Amino acid sequence: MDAPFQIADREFTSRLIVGTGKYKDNRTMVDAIRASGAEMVTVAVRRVDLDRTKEEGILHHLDPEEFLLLPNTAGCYTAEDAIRYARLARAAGFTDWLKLEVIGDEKTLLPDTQATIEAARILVDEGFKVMAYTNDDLIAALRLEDLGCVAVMPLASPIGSGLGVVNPYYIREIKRRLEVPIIVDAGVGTASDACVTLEQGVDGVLMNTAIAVADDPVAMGEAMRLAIQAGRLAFLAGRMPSREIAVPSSPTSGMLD
Amino acid sequence: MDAPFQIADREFTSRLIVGTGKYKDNRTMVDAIRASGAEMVTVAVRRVDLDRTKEEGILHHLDPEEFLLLPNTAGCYTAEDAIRYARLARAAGFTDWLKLEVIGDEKTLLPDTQATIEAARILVDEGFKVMAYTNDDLIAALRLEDLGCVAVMPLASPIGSGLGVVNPYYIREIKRRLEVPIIVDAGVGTASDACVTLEQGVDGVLMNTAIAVADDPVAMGEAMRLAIQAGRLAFLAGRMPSREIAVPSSPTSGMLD
Amino acid sequence: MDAPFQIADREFTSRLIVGTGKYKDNRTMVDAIRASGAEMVTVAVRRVDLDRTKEEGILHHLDPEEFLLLPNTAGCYTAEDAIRYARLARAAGFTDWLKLEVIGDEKTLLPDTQATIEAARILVDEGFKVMAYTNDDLIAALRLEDLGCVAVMPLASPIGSGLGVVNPYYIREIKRRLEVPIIVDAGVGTASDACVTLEQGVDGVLMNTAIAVADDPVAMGEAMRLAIQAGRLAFLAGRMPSREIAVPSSPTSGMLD
Amino acid sequence: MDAPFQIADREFTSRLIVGTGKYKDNRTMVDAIRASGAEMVTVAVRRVDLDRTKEEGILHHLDPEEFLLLPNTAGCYTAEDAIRYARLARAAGFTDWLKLEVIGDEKTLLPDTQATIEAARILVDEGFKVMAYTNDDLIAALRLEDLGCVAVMPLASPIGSGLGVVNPYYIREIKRRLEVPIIVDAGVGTASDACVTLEQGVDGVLMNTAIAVADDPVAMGEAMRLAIQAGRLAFLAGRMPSREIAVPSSPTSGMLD
Amino acid sequence: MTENATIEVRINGDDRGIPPGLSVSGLLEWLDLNPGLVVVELNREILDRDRYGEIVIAEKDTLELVHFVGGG
Amino acid sequence: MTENATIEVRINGDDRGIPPGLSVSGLLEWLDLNPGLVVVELNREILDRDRYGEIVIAEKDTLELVHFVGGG
Amino acid sequence: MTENATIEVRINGDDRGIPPGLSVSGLLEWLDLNPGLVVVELNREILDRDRYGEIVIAEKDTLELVHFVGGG
Amino acid sequence: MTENATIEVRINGDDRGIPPGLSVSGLLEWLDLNPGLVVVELNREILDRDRYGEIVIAEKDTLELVHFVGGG
Repeated sequence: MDAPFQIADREFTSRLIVGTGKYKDNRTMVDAIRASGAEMVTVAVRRVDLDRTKEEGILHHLDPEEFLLLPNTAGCYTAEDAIRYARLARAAGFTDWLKLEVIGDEKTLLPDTQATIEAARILVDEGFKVMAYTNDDLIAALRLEDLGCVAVMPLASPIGSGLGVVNPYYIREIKRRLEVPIIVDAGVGTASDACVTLEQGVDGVLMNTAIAVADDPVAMGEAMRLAIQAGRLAFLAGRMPSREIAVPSSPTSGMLD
Repeated sequence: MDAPFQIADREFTSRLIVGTGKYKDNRTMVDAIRASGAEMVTVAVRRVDLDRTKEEGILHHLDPEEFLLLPNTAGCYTAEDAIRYARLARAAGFTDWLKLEVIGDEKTLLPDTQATIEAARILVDEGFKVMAYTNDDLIAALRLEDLGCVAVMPLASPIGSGLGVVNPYYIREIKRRLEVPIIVDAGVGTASDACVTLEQGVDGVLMNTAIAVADDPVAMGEAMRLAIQAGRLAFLAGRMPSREIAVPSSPTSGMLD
Repeated sequence: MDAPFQIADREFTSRLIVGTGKYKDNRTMVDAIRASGAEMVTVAVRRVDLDRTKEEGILHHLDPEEFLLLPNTAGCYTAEDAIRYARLARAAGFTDWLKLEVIGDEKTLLPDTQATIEAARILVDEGFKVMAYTNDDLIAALRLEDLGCVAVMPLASPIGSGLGVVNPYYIREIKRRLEVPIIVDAGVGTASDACVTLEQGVDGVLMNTAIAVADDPVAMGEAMRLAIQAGRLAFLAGRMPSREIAVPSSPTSGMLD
Repeated sequence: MDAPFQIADREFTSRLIVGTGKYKDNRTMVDAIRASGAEMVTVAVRRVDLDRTKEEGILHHLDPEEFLLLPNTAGCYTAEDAIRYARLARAAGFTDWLKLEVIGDEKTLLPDTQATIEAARILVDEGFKVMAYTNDDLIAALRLEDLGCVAVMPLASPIGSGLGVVNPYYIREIKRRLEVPIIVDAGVGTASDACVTLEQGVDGVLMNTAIAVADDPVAMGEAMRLAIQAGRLAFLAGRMPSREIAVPSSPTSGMLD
Repeated sequence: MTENATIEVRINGDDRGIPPGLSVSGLLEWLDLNPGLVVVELNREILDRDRYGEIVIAEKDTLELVHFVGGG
Repeated sequence: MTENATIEVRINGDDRGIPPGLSVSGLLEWLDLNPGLVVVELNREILDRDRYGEIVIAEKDTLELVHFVGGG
Repeated sequence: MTENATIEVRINGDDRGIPPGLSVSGLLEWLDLNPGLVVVELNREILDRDRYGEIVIAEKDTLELVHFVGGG
Repeated sequence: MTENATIEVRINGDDRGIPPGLSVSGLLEWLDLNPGLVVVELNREILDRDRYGEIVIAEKDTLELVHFVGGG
């Protein structure tokens, strides 16, 4: 009944994209991601640890055949850095998809929309499939679409905050005005946040912390899978109007004397 | 992983109870209820229409073998009326389960907790399995439990309002303090409302209008089924803490020079 | 421009009633109450401390000529207790006004509406001017009015919680449906809560903790005085409609080429 | 008790700045502004109407000696236009203060932060005292401060929407991180919105529609004056903590047997 | 329908003439109602199904015939 | 204080010995309490102020002496 | 209005015929506008008030005459 | 490890001595890294995998060896 969810030339069954950070162990990560039903997972680009003290690369645990890897530019504070990390990610040879992220402030991790726009311009020209993480700012979102990003990803609330969709008006308006898929990225804290997000009409959600640091990440992964299906279906089903007055659900006629 | 959901001596797979009113036709009603996964459905007691102008009885469409029928006392404004309707319902010979509902005001359809308590005392003595619809009032809820109701059903918001859980504090407190199952009854408007409700830790949800008057009741029925599973799982999974400050989901070490 | 605020036969200039508990010292209490502009203050009835270790009576600090004392029945868990405390309060010879309060649960301090109704019936007959603290339950509120209470006082949220008006729908509906003054009692946490409360159209607010435990009770007392005037004026002024779309406040014509 | 409110080299008694648009007549405008206590008022730059059909200039009604006029660049969609209007405003010879506003989208009137930053850079160099209207975006706000704007003015919600402070987190964070005065501009709908805004700790509020289109603008003007004082005082007074559990305000000891 | 051919009873709030001597079962049959789906209250007393056959409707009796309908 | 010098009464929940023959007024004076600010309940009956002088406290009487304190 | 009696200029978006030889001050006077409240942009250049007297309007000039109006 | 046996290079922010004459492939092997999972940036230039064999590391070269790790 629902139209297939497509980003660029690729169709997805799941409207959920998940991150791979902050899990207590890789086994839990893989199980939680499978429970979530996500087909696309984000990964970060970091130095190899030559002393082998830190964990090995993610590719020892995630099969690029099973999941579409979406490298991010997390941790970059300038357009230049983000471009450098993007090129390194593509050079790995797995994908030309990219989650572009240019942070503007270390404390809030809020995106620098201006630098994101600069980086997007160059990376789109270089043929990257750019999914741009941005603020819930319609004007920046419109610009990112104009530049050719394959998806625009406004935040629900700050990364790791778990506050959910603080400003549904902005999210709805961005969805109304853009043609490309809108993926709400960051801020979801629990299943109902994901459900509310899809009910705004957006195309998908990207999350990491909400699943990774739940007491039971696998159960939360499944909860998110269900919540996103529920929110999407509810959006398509067309909800009842809400009103301050009551309306009976049983017949008011046919009562006895 | 979840403990089975039990009311009185009966176990249920679904935590959703649905009403059968306000559907545009019986075919849609049956399909929507099946999509919702509900095992228990509420019905009202009304006069037979001797002129056959109004629709025939609900039992022509719902098989008591497939669904546990839960007769309600909707439309009753006194304990006496509610007791009369309850006895008529039981005399039909299908069930001794009852959704007790005594309305205190025609405009808001808010429950008269005092009259509900009076009626519950008598009906429990008569052997009814009383599931009591009540306000989100802890004190009334405690009394209904003391009287032997098999479930206490506080409202999320007024019947047919679709405002969702207006006062989560009261709902949570009622759940914390009572032993019997808590079913949030009335006020749910869309899937996320149902998801939020279960995330409060309550045992189930009863709804009618949200499904019956959605543009596509069957799709909304399924959305509710998924949302309730999601909310329950998220509650059990233990959500991340929400905080105003941001926390990165990608490693902050291993960045390049 | 506003009609005078009247309870029973008495007119008030201020729509704020304040409690006298929980202040760090009596000097601060008196200054904060004066800053708040309240004309009516609540007091509790307790045993005289024969060992003189605890503070002396409140009448050493508050002049009954300056403030209308409103004795409460705080701490009473049955109608009988509340009636006993009410009679003791009146026997002091200062007033026949009473803040009737029957608590139903020690942890939440939520009112027992049924016991409150029983006590109100008797105390109104005995000639008390009963201002009844109750839950935000329309049905209980209507009954308290029918019994002759001079004011009905639904809570905004639990005593001492500072959560503000959790359920504005119920508060508005109670105001719409009752004739007697509606005073929102308990739950206000800061000035905006008081302002929001008056904007619902109610007649006044009763608070204690929000002022008494603020870092600067005198400043908060004045903030409350102003907030309540602001909220009342805004209610009378008739606010603009809120809408999701934007509307320019500067002319769109007369722009340059 | 409060530190004087200063913008650039000028001190203000009132923390409210009001617009002069959308009033039904000039008499009401002047009365409402006086009731609001505002010392600074915004005006727009538009063509003289040579046919004298539209109203005459605002200076026939507002004395620049009584109010500090703050010309805005409302209606400008590019940095170039905003700069042109700013220069025309200054050429009028009354002031070098400016409310810089560059709109990015006609439907939502949301600011184009990138263009606003470009225009601010030039206008600050030209010696304007730039008060910059912007989105609730910390990164853009920090940049506007770095450029030398004398105040940064994030929106509470879209112009004319009356939705109040939709994202208090962002507003609080902007206030925490910037040194220059933060004036919340646009979105306030009623008195409590203004009160809530000041309680976030910001320095002031700018509004127009909420007063101009209230049923009684003069009363709403006064309500805003009071609400802003209340919100500021409450912020300084330090509110009580809010908690889900109740805490009695009357003594629990000294009860009778 | 002639006077002597019917008796007056009140059913579901309406006065009706029905054939004299009908049992409750007979009435339901006469009204073409399925006794298995209808509950009968006669003069404010709820009747057990097994008594439908023996109880005869009398002049001026008040009956409520109810069943289950859709409700929330 | 010797047995015969006092009588046992219960005041505000505590057993106390007080001089025999005291009226309520006398008791308040003995306790150094302002009669104008205190309400007296004797054996569960609230006393009118004008009777403080005539009523004499007896062995085993239970008294509650209350007043107004700060409260919300 | 005859050809030689006027020159064509564009003022606030409209083409208008005005008397030839007018200075900016003269134009404002001719339009009955208060020079103290109006800002003049001539061919995209903002004019200082003290030059209103000397500058003469020429055929085809484009002028914008602006002032302050109510706005938010 | 003696001076003349190694050359100094900077790898992932640390100065290290490595055998002279190593190709990039040789370096990865020497470091026991899987070339298929590592991306190499040499003096700020990202290298194509097919050139790992031919490019020889020189004294003072700066290398960044990166791979994918968990991230959001």
